[in-house]
Amino acid sequence: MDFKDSPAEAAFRSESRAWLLDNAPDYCISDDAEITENELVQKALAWQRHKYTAGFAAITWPQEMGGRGGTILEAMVFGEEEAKYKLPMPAFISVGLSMAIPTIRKHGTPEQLDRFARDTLEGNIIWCQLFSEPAAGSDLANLSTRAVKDGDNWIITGQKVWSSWAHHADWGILLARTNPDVPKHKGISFFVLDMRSSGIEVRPIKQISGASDFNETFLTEVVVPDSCRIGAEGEGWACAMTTLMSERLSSGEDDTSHAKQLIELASMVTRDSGEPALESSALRARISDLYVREEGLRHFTSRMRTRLSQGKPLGAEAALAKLVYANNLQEGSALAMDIEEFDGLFLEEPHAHRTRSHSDYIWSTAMRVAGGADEVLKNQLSERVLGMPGEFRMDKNVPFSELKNA
Amino acid sequence: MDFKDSPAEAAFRSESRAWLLDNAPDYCISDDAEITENELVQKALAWQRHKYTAGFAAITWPQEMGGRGGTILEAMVFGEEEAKYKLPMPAFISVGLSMAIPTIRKHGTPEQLDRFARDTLEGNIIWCQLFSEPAAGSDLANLSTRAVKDGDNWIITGQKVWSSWAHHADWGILLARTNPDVPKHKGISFFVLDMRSSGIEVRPIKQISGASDFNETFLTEVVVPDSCRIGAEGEGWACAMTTLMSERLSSGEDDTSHAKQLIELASMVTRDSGEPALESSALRARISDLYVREEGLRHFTSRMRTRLSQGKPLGAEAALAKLVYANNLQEGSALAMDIEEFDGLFLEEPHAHRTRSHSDYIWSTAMRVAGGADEVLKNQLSERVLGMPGEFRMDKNVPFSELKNA
Amino acid sequence: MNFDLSEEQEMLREQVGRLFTRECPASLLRSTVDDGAQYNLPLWNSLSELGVLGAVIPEDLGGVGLTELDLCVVLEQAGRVLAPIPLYSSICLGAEIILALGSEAQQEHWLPKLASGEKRAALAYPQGMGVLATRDSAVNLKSGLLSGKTGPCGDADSADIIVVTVPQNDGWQLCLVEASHPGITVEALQGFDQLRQHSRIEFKDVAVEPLGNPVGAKTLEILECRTAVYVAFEQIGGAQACLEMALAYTKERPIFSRPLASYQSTKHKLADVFVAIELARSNAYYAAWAMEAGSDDLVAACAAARISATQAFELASRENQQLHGGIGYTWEADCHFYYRRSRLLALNCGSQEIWQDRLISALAKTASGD
Amino acid sequence: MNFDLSEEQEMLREQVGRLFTRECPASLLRSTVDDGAQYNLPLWNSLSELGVLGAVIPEDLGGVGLTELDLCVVLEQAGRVLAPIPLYSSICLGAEIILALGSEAQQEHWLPKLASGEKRAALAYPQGMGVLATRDSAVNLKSGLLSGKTGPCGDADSADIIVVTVPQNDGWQLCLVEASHPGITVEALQGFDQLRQHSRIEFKDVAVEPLGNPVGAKTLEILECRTAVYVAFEQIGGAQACLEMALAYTKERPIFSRPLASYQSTKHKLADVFVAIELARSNAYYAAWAMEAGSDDLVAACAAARISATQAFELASRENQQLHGGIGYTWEADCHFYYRRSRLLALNCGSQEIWQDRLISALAKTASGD
Repeated sequence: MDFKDSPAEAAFRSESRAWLLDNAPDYCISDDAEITENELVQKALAWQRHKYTAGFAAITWPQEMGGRGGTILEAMVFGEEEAKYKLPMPAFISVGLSMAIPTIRKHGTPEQLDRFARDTLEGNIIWCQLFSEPAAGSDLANLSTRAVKDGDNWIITGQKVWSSWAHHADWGILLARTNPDVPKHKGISFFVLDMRSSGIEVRPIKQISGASDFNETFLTEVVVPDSCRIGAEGEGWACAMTTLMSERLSSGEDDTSHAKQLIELASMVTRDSGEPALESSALRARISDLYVREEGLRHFTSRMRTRLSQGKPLGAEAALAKLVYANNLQEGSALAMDIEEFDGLFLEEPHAHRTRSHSDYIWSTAMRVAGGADEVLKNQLSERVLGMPGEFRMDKNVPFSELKNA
Repeated sequence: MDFKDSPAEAAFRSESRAWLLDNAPDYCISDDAEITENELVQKALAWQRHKYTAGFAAITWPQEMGGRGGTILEAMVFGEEEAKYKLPMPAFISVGLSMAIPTIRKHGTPEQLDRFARDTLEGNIIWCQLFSEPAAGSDLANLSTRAVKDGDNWIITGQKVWSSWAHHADWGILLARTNPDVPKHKGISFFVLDMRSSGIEVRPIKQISGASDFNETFLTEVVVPDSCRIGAEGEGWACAMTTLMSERLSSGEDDTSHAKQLIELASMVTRDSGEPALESSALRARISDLYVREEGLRHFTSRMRTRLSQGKPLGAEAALAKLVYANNLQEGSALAMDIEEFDGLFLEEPHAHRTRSHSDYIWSTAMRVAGGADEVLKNQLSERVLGMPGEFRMDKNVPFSELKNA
Repeated sequence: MNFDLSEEQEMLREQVGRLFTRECPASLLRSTVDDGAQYNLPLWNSLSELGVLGAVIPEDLGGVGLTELDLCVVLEQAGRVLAPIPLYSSICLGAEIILALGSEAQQEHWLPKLASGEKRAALAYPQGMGVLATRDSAVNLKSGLLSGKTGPCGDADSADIIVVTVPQNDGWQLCLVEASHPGITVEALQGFDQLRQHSRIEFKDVAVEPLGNPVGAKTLEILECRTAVYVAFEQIGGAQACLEMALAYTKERPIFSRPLASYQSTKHKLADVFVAIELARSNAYYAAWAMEAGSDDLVAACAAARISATQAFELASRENQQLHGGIGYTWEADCHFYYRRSRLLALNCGSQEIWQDRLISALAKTASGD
Repeated sequence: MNFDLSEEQEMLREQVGRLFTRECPASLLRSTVDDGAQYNLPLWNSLSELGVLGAVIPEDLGGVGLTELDLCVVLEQAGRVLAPIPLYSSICLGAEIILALGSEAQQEHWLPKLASGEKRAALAYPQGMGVLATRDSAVNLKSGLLSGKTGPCGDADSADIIVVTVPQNDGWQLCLVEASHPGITVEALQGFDQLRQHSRIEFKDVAVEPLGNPVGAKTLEILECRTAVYVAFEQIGGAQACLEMALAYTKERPIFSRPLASYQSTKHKLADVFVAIELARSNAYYAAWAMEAGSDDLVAACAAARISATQAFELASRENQQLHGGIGYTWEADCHFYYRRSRLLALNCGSQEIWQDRLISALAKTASGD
């Protein structure tokens, strides 16, 4: 067991660090920069393009796809170094690189891969994800967006929710029901959707944070050529699993130690006795609990990465990372407010950390739900890792069209 | 709202207190008394008899049954005062008074009630309960003890577990399956069983505490006259519900404040700094959590009793009491050990409280399971109080004899 | 013993509950946020017309002379709908303190106006802990003139009078001042809870009226204990609303073709919430009785109510949010108002740690017979 | 980076695991309790034959010269079956301290014997906290003579030598003494865990050998940190055994005609246990690496391993007990051995509060750059 870089890793780290030092600063966006959404998008694409030129855009992809042909550990090393800069990497980047292309690569044709892989890598495509629907969240296979065959085209109608960047996107990855007369997991197909097609309306969703980072996307008789179908008809569920497994791996990467930040905060806040808040053993207990869960998660992630790097398959264990991360975020942000007591509830200069704890406490509720709710993840862990029986399902062998809630 | 006695209650309290002062001490058993099981049984029966003579044996029963015809609140008042003495009241007393007789009263014939009520009240009968089986615990209706009709008798064969005092008992209350060809809840009947019948073998169960407070009872072709059937054939499940609801109400009556004991303990234990352990805010937080749950439970019980005294029905809310009680016991006894740290794990003079915390930590595991496991109680609360849907049941309408695990 | 609401209290509960249900729908909450958390005057007036604002104020001071529990019943209902009115600030803090410490003249002048709702009070803490009796203070009083900037003060924007605590020698001086005084600046804060406006109040040599003589920690502790019970009822109302929302939603929402409510994880989660609420409610009833009866164990009773109500509301609001899934994350859902409010009420009158400390200290004192 | 056991370590784990599974069935635990928690000599000898007792002892001192993680692998397997042998006492406490502080002569004399299992050591704490560096002490050392009665000492009954810590001026003196000394009385205690004998040791003017010079708190803290990691692996082994027992039982046990394991409450409970174990295991791996590498964050790494392993074992042992229902309450079931053991390991080398305090102090120091 070794936490330190191997000589090869160390060499790659030096190389990455040197390149980033020369190149990253020009693309950074400081915390207090006032920047429009459009500028952000352009800057993100430019950074992506720049990395591509230098061969850092996709460390693990084969060189013939425009990647570097490197190892997973090298990708981690570059990611760690890159994370030291405030570079613009909005979600559409990972929707393309970590979801769309891996799915096309596994399930699509060589032509489809050619069409999208290098363009995505070069920062020429903004992707969005069109999976969830109002009645298809945890139960994603319950989706009711319909795709009806019409010659060489599909006519697609339905409503998608929670698609970030849909209003900027060039292409979307889309799940639609191509056959309602088979059980629900079996009648779904996976498409790439040209977001410039007519019949697409994107409306922002106002969130509880006040922001609108997500959209509802209404599709009304949108015409999609059959060549945009990825994988076979009815293979959509398998494609979606590929997409979502890739997502699961990329999430939880933020390994900020909130516990350490809280220690710093609590050593600066004084109680009425004049002592720092950190002297309280009750507070120490709560920060400890958070710390050991954050550290445990960090090292768990290293274990999973080691496994991946050894070519071993990653099971549903990865669900653990998201589950623990989201709950830590909720606990940690509440604790940050508690440390400052009543004052902690109010945003004031110079307490920038409060902005963070408030938004984290709100965002944690999304994290506990998105990409597999806590309860779904625990089901997965118990079924796929611990081998416990599946939930009783009354929808398993019933055609979608006969389900009560269809 | 008033926590204090009404004038009538206060008068009854004085009366009870005075009578107990004169009569209870002769029957008390001190903590360090060395007494055989037989002596305990005799002393418990004698105390019961003595209360009966004085009209305190069953406060709420009608006078014609040998009771006092009093109110539930009077019964509470007497119970509170009686609890101030170390009187012998082993479980068989409540099996008789709180389970057997209420069930016979509701479901049995007047003759049956005559036969058993007054004798139980007078301390002439030791009762035991023969409900659970190795494969019928939480799923009690899954019991497989068979009762086969033979003229005016039933021939009963099967195995019962967790019957306390069965080796001393005169009579048992028994559930047996009289019809295996109907769904499982419907084929059960309720009997009273003369424990002197031939074909009964009682074996002690060695528990994890080291003691053997419970038995396995093996029934081999025991002959039971039909006159010992309580309620109609197949009405056994309804009878059992009556029995168990009565039990639910009597449990959780121990309102010892473990939290207060822990405060006392923690103020006497000193830490290496020389300060009392109680100065630690981490410890204060843990004791507080226990205290508010114990106090909350105490006041919740008062609310339920108020309801009962107003003649309002008590729902599954009573499940809450057992659930909270058992978990408090586990937390509280672990905390007692934690307060004394490593030392807390060893029984030594003069630390009698350790004997208590060790046995409580063990006993709490039984409490979390017996008479409705935590999980069953939460099901009950969610279904009967919150109106949530029942668990999916594949055994509901299937004859018992066709069930896989029958 | 009778540990339940009286028939009159049940009626009060229904009456107030109906009023809030009718006049404070969730749409009012959304518009309140849009309006910058201004309190709702029509709702305030309706409540005032019911006469419940003066519940615990004696009849000869313009009140109704009911018991603390009656006021608690009102607070629970207000907490249930998150009523955007200065009920807690004006009645449970302002009027409460004037009633406890004010001179006869001050009481006669202000209490009838507060009881009728015509005027409103607010309380400014001397610092940011939500606690009255602290040595740490950002305001000071010299020769009757108050200076400095206070801790967060709820509903200051709607207040006609402001009550302030200032450490003074070995004790604390409570003071009263009219909000319109030119030396007062009210600086609105951006708070986590979007439905109740909080501000810091800056005093520049403001002449204030003392509310009686300086008092000791014990007096302030009792005031805070009483206050905490009112908040506990607000919290229980909020928690109960969360439980009901979660039940209603999960019974309707199908997942894998059966209601979300039919999953055992949902059932046990909500059973846990129910248990937490019932324990908190039982503690709160007892504390209300202890206030009314002036019971010896007042501090422990109130602290227990406070601690368990905070736990219940925190749990209920989080899990309600969780069970609503993606929908719950949209502004159009109502869960988030409770999710934010639970944090406000967890900290606006002392953190859990402060109350745990008070609880154990009070119990240790009783045990050692001090 | 390679954050996993090496192939050799995987082999070691399998080998030791097989040995324990074969030679330490649950029936051995029951007979051990009946025999008054005497350690099992055949099992001890088998382990000694494998050569793993000397895992971290250098080769020239009779050991194998492997890494700490190798020894941790053995501890995890011992914890999985609750092996009734003085592995922790003799190797992780006794040999560890002699290796850290003993003179060359002491090391040469004792370590080969401990490594071979021929002799056994035990550690007596100066009081009842399970902590070395305390001012409070029930034993004292005057002119080389030790007197007083120690805190609970595990496996003293099987020990040939006893290591004791005594506060001395500003530091602590560690001492070594042969258990056969006539001035020593070993008084067996009735412990909550029935499988590991603990005793208090009474010294009456016993001449002891010093283990090096007096040391400071920092040195003892590092020793305790290392010890805690070994215990963490024992705890993780125990927790893992609980999870496996619970899985096996609930998959077999029908309730309402379907397996107990098919209920979502069972599934989520065991998912929670799994998560707790994996987090603890990850922290423990890191701590073992930090020991091996002498990493700067050794204290924080070990404390985190200790804290999360205690949480995991406590949770796993309770819920395993719970899922076994009535059966679990019978002596014939095996759950109770783990339920009791989890309490022993939670307290035998410092309580959670002690470790939480150490963790935060270490992190705060790092943050402030001390």
